[in-house]
Amino acid sequence: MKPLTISGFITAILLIALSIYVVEDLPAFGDENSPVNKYVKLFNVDADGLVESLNAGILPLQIKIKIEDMGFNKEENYPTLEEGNYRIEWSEKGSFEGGRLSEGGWDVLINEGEIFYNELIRYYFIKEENRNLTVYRYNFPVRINELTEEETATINIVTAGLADYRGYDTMGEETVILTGAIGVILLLRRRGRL
Amino acid sequence: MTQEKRAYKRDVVIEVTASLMFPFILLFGLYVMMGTGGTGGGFQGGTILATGFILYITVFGTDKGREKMPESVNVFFKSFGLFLYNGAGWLCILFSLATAQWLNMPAFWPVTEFTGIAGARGFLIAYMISVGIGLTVMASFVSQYFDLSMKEDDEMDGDEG
Amino acid sequence: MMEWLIQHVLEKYNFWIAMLIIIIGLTATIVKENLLKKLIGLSIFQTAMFLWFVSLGDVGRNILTTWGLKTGTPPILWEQAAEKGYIYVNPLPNVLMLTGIVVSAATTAVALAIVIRIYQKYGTIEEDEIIEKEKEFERVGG
Amino acid sequence: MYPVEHFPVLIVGLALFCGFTMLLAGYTSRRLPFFMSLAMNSVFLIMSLFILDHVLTVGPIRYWLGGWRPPWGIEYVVDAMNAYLLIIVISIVILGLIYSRGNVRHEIEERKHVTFYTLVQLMAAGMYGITVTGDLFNMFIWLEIASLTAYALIAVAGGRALRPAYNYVIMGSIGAVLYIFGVGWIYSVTGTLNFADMRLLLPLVYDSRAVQMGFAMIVVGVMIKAYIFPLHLWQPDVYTYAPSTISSMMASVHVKVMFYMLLRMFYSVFTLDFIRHYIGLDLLICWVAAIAILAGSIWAIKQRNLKRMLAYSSVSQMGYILLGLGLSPLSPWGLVGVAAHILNHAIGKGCLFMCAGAISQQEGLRDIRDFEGLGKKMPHVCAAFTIAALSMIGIPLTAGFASKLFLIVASLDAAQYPFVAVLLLSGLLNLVYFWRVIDQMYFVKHKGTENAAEVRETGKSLPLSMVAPILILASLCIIMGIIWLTNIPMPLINHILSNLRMGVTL
Repeated sequence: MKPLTISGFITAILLIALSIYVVEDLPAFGDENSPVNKYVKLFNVDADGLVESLNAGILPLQIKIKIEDMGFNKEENYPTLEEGNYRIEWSEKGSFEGGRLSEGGWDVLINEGEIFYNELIRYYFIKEENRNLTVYRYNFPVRINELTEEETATINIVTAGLADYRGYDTMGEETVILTGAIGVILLLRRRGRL
Repeated sequence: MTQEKRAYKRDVVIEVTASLMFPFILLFGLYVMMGTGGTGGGFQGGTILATGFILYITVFGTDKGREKMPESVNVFFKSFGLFLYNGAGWLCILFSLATAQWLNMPAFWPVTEFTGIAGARGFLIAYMISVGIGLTVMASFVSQYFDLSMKEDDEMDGDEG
Repeated sequence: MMEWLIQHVLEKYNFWIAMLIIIIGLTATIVKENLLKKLIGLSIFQTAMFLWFVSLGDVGRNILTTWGLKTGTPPILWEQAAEKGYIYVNPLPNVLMLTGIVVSAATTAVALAIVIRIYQKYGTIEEDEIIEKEKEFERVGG
Repeated sequence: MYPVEHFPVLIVGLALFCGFTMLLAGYTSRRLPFFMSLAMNSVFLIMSLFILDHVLTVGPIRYWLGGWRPPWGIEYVVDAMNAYLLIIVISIVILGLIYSRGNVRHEIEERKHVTFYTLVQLMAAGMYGITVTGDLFNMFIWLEIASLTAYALIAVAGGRALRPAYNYVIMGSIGAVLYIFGVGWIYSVTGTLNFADMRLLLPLVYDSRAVQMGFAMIVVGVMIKAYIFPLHLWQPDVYTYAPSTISSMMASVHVKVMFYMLLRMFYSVFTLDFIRHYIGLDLLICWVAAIAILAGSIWAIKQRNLKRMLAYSSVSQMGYILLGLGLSPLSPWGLVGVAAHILNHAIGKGCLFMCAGAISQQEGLRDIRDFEGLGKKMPHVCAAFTIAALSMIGIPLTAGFASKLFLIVASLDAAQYPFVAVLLLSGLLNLVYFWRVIDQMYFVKHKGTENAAEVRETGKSLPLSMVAPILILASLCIIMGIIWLTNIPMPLINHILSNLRMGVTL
């Protein structure tokens, strides 16, 4: 048994042990409510008087303050929750919006303030479970599945994501391809001008 | 006819089919590359274009391959693809007089006049950026194939120590 | 134990498959003497890692646990998605991993170029023969 | 929207733009790419000075790429630490380019110069990208560009450099993939890829195992890239056989940018509460750094080849920076030591590697034993080598002394006395292996001939384009050593401390 095979064997065992340790906190496969696919849970609040104000379309002060001091405020460059800046919508359970089934709760829509796109965008989601409200924050897929048609007029969301939403990554990636080609030219080419 | 530098015997059937298929592969690559309707984006289109050239080079040898895609054209396509993409970036700043950010497509006011904000993004994704990606990908993979497929005999002119 | 198995193995089989291939790739990179085989192990390792990252974004019922048809559909806008009850898969991991795959392709290209140069110089791509040839060059070089 | 806010993206974008236009220009004439690269990088230096001025007066730049709001799009965040590092990176790249003018003609064939300079420019673009970005995945892309160009540039020296380059490709790719694996883990739990957003969402899941795994994978991945002690095995051969321009540029700047990634992860993504959350994690980092310092110096003493000795000494110097990072949760002086040593080591090590390249080009000597009487043959280079070596040792009034002083104050402030002993002992070890070289250069007489007049005058003398950067860097060692002791850099340091949320200002 050469030392290399022993070290390879030990690495395999360590990786197996590591994966057994870590698998507990991985979101389940295909779970559409995992932080990657829909929203991330912020906090929960007991729902004594808040449901009426939510139905009336006003974000209760208690939730607003908690969101602010969690860090999603003006200094950290997030949209603020002033009076006229947001709108609350009730979405029925199982209704189909922008490529996903809703779970029944209040969506808080905020005006994003970007230069070329100023409509309201789903930002927070408040769901009522047995006597307390849990507040979630929507993540990237919710916006891109719903608004790609409106914002970029392309049907293929992956291409829109690749070329426009995260277009700068693709420019870096172009350079990686160019570097690969130039590296091979530098190392192997004997004839030709370069 | 000087003896072509190829490691295998020429075969008419392969050559005819290759020269027949070559233009259609390129056409299909262009279809996949451009347009918002299709499934692929810049990469898939560029790779299909590259496979067209690689088929041609494999069948007809690197010398005739060089005639089809000479080095000057190859280098130009590599830089032109990235010029399109990178240019789209800082042109957004220029056109909007430094109010829009780096790749903020609707800043291209001539395009936004015709197609509106969403249409401007869609048009530029489909035609300017995808074409930029496709050209660079095609040129890079073809040039890598040329270098990696260098024959034994014409490369051993003394390797420095 | 049985409950742990169902919850952490059947429901997350994507992680276990990806981890198995990652282990195969990494051990191949470590154990193999031949330079080319090391490179193959490395690209297996990279591809398995990208497989895991993409599988994070899958949406819809899990075949192993709910025995039903998958309800996730590729994220291309499609009118009948609402009636048929399909929901769109998350496009972001796909976008990121398109970039990752290209990066691993470019790295493999440069690594192959280096292996060709090593073959031209040492005449072999076995690690131990290369080390002997280096000692020989040193003795000859003085 | 100040016009200055466009500068970070313009620096990176135009660096790429200049990269591939050099390819086109180089196709027509061979001499043009070098001058294009030099001109563009000096323009970037001026732009980066404007960025630093804007950051210190108005505040950090937050720039949305593509016009999308941060959690959804990519964001560039430039605060005091970024701007400071950007200036160092650009100036060292410019000096490296000037130095490479004479050196590349000697070491690399004429035909390869165009692609060589294109790759150097793309490596610089990759480094600028890592310094400026504020997005986890975007950092991976620039990391790949910087390392992919480094693989090709090392292997271009041919001959002995091929096998180390191959080892570097394997280790570098494993490091990059582990980084992405770590990013995948924290992405799977928080769902975002933006530094600021991640910093706000992580505290909710600090004790989740996925975040621990993510942290471990990212740190291991970046440690391979920044050749910190246990994972540095690929580094010595690479720096000995690579072209000397590349080894000097990589040793002084490439590795600092990789270390900056670790710094950004510690302060802006996982914040210091995460490290304080696990008691003893910062001490573990300090002890790894201490072992790195001592082991690097001991290895360096055993070496015969000058460049290999300098390579091992860089491993131990990286240990200094890691020590500063480890001490910073305990005392703010640690972060000051990190910021200082990034600059001091970049200057000192860059100058040392350039001198090593000049010596091996002019006299063809690589082995320290036959350096007799070099002080007379190459007076300027050896004088600069001595000054830079003294700065590495930490003699007062040189740059190295200032960063060592900050680190000692940090360990005293944090009441960690063993590290003070480690720092002083390593100063002694540095003295041992640097003085050995200086002693050979100046004081050892020729064994064969007694009178020094018979020193043979070699024909070609070093071109000015090589000696100038060496002298600039050596004089910078002295100047920076003095500046660090005054309180000129205090406003910058206070800004760095407040931007990285240390909560206390000196």
